[in-house]
Amino acid sequence: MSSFAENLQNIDRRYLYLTLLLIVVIGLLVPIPLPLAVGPQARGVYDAIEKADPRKLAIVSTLWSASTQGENRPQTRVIIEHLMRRKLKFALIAFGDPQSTILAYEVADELAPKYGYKYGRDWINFGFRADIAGTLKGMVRNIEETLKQDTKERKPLHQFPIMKGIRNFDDVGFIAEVSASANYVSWLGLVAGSTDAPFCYAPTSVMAPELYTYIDSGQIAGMLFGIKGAAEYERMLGIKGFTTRAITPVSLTLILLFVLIGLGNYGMFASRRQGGKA
Amino acid sequence: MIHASDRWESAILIALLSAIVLLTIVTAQRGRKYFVRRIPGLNAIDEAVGRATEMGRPILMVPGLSGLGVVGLQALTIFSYIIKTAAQFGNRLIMPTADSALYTVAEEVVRDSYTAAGKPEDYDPNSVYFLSDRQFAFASGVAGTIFREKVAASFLFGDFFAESLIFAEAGQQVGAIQVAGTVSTTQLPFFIASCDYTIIGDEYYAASAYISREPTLLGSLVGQDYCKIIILLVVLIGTIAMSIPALGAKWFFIQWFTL
Amino acid sequence: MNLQKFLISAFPAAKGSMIWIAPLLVIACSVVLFFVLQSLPGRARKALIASLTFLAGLFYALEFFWPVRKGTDENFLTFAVPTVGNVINVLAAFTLGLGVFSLVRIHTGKVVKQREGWPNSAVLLISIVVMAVAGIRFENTLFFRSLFRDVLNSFDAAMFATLAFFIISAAYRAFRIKSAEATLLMVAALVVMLGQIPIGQYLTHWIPENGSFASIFRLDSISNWLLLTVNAPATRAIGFGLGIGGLAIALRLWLSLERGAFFEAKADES
Amino acid sequence: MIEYSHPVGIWIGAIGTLALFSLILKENWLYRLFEHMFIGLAAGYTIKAAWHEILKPQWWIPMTRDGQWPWAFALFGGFLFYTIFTKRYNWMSRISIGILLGFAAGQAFQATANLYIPQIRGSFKPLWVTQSMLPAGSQVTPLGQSLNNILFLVIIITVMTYFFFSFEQKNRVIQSTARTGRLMLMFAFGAIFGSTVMARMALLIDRVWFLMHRWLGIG
Repeated sequence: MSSFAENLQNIDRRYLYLTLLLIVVIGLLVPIPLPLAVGPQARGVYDAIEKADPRKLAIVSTLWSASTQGENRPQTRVIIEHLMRRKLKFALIAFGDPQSTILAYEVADELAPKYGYKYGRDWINFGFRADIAGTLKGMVRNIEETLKQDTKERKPLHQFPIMKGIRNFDDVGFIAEVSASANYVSWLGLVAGSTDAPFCYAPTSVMAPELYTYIDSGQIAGMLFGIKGAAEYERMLGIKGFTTRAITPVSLTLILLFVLIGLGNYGMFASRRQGGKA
Repeated sequence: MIHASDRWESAILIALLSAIVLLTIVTAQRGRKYFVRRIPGLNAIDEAVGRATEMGRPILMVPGLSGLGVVGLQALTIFSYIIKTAAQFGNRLIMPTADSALYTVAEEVVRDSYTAAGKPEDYDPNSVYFLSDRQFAFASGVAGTIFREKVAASFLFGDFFAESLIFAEAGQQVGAIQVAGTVSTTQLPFFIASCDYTIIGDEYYAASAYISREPTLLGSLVGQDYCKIIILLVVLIGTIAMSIPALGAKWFFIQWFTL
Repeated sequence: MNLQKFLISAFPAAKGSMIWIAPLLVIACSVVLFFVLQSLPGRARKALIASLTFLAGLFYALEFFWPVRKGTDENFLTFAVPTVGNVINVLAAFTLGLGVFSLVRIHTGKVVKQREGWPNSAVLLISIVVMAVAGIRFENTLFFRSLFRDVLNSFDAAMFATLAFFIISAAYRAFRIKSAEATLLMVAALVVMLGQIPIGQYLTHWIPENGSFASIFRLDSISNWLLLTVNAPATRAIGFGLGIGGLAIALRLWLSLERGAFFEAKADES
Repeated sequence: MIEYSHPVGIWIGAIGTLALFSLILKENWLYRLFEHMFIGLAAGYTIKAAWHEILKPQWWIPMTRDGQWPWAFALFGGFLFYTIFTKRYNWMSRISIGILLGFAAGQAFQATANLYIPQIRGSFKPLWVTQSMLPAGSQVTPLGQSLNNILFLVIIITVMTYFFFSFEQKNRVIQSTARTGRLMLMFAFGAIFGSTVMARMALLIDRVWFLMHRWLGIG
C-alpha cells in the first residue's frame, strides 16, 4: 500500500504538466502584483540610451530567431522604443540567422508610426550579414563601404539622409546587441577598441551568466537579463507590455518548481521514516 | 588568432600537443601496451542491449545534430561497437540522423557493423534515415519515435543542444535505459538528470578506445593525458607568475599566451 | 610566385558561349575520370583516399602555420580561404539530395504499400513539395511568408516550449537529497534560480548593492558567484579535455591513422 | 508595411502548437499528423535554403554567369556521394567524404588555438590579490578575490584530474582529488541547470500567449 508521503515523491507527471499549463494561463490572465526590483544591469542600458548623443547613430544588432523570440523580441522592442522616445537615429543590423533581420525589422516597423519615425531619415535596416567578424572589421574602417546598401530599398547607403556624416564607429553613440548566442566576443574584440559608444547586451537568460565578467570589467555598460530584463525595462519606461504581463507567470512557474522539489524531498524523507522504500 | 605568426609561442604549444599525441599513437602501434581506467557509463552498454533483447523492443541511437566532423564521427564509431553487440542478439535498431552528409556515413557504418558481426542479412536499410536538419523538427520526429516504438534502450552520443532534454525525458517516460555522452557541456546537466548513465566531458573521446581497446586509440588516449598534464602545468606556472608582483602580466611566459 | 595569379591564369574565366561549353567539357572529363578511378586497384584506391584527405587538411594546416607577409595578415594561401569555404558548403549541399531521398523513399514506400500511418506520410511528402516550391518560386508572397512565420516558426517554437514541461518533470525527479552529488546539483540549481527570478531577488533586495561586505549575501550575488567562480573553471577544465580530444581525433582522421568500423578504408574489398 | 501573417496560417500554427504540446500527455494521432507536417515543411525549407543560400549564389551563378567553369568539378564531387547506394562503386563516395573530413580535420589547429589559448591565458589569476589589481569600482575585496582565484585554480586542477584516463586512480591523494573534481562538476552542472529554467519558462509563456492573444484574441 502506498502512503501519502510515497505518493508525494511519485506524482504523475501529467499532473505536473497540467498544473504548469494552468499556472501560465492564470498568470497571463490575472496580473498578480509581484514585486520586481529594477536591477543595476537594466538600469545601465537605460542610462546609456539616456546619455547617448542625438547627433550620432545608434546601432541595434540582432542575432535571434523565432525559437528564442519569447525573450528576444520584447528585449528588442523595449530598446527600440526607448531609442524612439529619445528621438535617436538608429540602424538595425543582423547576424547569425537570416531570420533575425526580418524579425527585428518587424518590431521597428510596428513601432515607427507611433513615434513618427520615417525609414531612411530616422532609422534604417542594414540587413543580414553572414560573416560577423569580417563585417565588423570593415565597419570599423568605413560603414558605408562595407555594407554598401540597405536591405529594404536596396539603395546605396549614402542616398539616405540618416547616413549623412556617419562614417565609422566614431559616429556611433550607442550599440546594443539582442542575441541568443555568445556574439559579444566579436563586438568586444573587434569594435570596442575603436569607439566611445557604450556597448549593451540583451541575451537570453541561458546566455546571460557568461556576461557578468564583462559587466564587472566595465566592457559591457548594461544588460537585459532575458525576459526579466525586458520586464524591468518596461517598468522604467512606464509601459505595460507583454513582459510586464509575462513576468507574473515566470515567477509563478519557478515557485511551482520549488514547491514540487520540496514535496518530492519531503515525500522521500517521510516514507523513509515510515520504513517505506525511498 | 588567425595565423600562427600572430603568436608563435601559442601555435608551437598546439603543434607540440599534436606531436605528443602522434608519438604515443606510433609507439602504441609498435606494440607498446597502454592502460585505460574504468569508465562506468560505458559498462552499461551491454546491460542496455541485454535489456532491449529481453523486452523485444528496439534500440535507439542518435548521433547528435552536427555534420560530418570529428564529433559526429566519434558518435558513429561508438555506435558501431554497440551495433556489433546488438547484432548478436538480433535487436532492432533505429538511427535517425540530422545531417545529410553524416547520414551517408552512418548508413555505411551500420551496414558494415552488421557485416562485421557476421549478420549482413539482418541489416534493415530503413533503420538508418535522415529526418531533418532543422533542430526542433528533428526533435519532434525523434520524440514521436521514442513514444511510438517504446524504445528499450536509447544511446545519445554527439553534439546536442536544447533538444537533449526532450529526448532524455521522452526516453525516461517510456522506461528506456539511457546512456548519453556529449561534447556540449551545457547539456550535460539535463542528461545527468534524465539518463541512467552519462559520459562526461572527454570521456566522450575516450569511449572508443575504452570499448575497442584498439592500440591506436589507446595510444592516442595516453597522449591526450600527457597533453592535459602540460596544459595544467602551463596554468600553474602562469598562476604562480601572476601571483609574484615582480613577474606579473608583463612576464614573457604570460605574454606567450596573450593574443 | 603568386599562387593566386597563377591559378587565375591557369583557369581563365570562360566567356561567351564557352560559359556553357566549358562546364560541359568538365562533366565529360568527369565521366572519363569516373571510369579511370574504377579501374584503380584496391591499394591505389586506399592511397588515393588517404592522400586526398591529407591534402584537404593540409590546406587549412598550412594556411594557419605559414608565416604571413610583412604588414598584412595574409600568407600565400589566405586568398583561397573563402573559396575553399564555398567548396565545402557546396559539397555538403549536394549531400542534401541523399537526405531528402532517404526521407522520400521511406515515406513513399509507406504510401504505396498503404502501411499503417500512410496518410501521415502523404502529408509529409506534400509538405516538402509545397514548402520547397513556395520557397524557391514564390518567396515574395504572403503565402510563403505566412507558411514560414505562422506555421513553420510556430511549430519550432512549440516544440522548443515543450522543454518547459520536461524541465519541470526532470527537476522534480532528479533534485532529491539522495547522495552528495544529487544534493550539490540541487542546491546549485535552486540558488541560481532564486537569484534569477524577481521574487528571489526581492527577498534580499534590501541588502545594499555596493560597497558593503553584506552585499555578497544578496541572492543575485551568490548566484553570480556560483556561475563565475564555480561553473566557469569546471566548464573550462572540461573544455581543455574536449579540446585535446578533438585535436587528437582530427589528427587521426587527417593522417588516416584511425582504425575502426568505418575508417579502415575497405576500398580494396570491392 | 509588409504583411507577414495570414489568419489561415495562424490557425494552422495554433492547432499545430496544441498538437505538438499534446505529446507531453500521450503520443496521439494528432501529434503524429503535425509531426509529419513539421518534418515535411522543414525538409522543404532546407531545400529552399540550400538552393537560395548556397548552391545558387556560391555555385550556379559563379559558374554560369561569371564563367568560373572549374565549379563543374564540384558536381562530380557531389555526385560521388551518391555512389554510396551501389555495391560496385560505393568506395568512391569515400573520396568526397574523405575530402570533407580532411577539411574539417585541418581546421582543428586554428580552432583549438583560438578557442583554448585565450582560456589558458584567462586562467592565469593571481592567488594573492592586492587592491591595485582590482578594476576600479570593483565590489569585491582583495581577500575575497584572492579566495575566489584560489578556488578557481583548485576546481581546474581537481576537475582535470578526474579526467585522466591512462592510469588507475589508486593513489589516495589522486583518488580524493578526482572525487572532489566530480563533486565540483555536479555543483557546476546544477548552476547550468538553474540558469536554463527561466529561459524555458519564457518560451512556454510566449507560446501560450500566442495561443491566447494572436489566435483566440484574449487579453
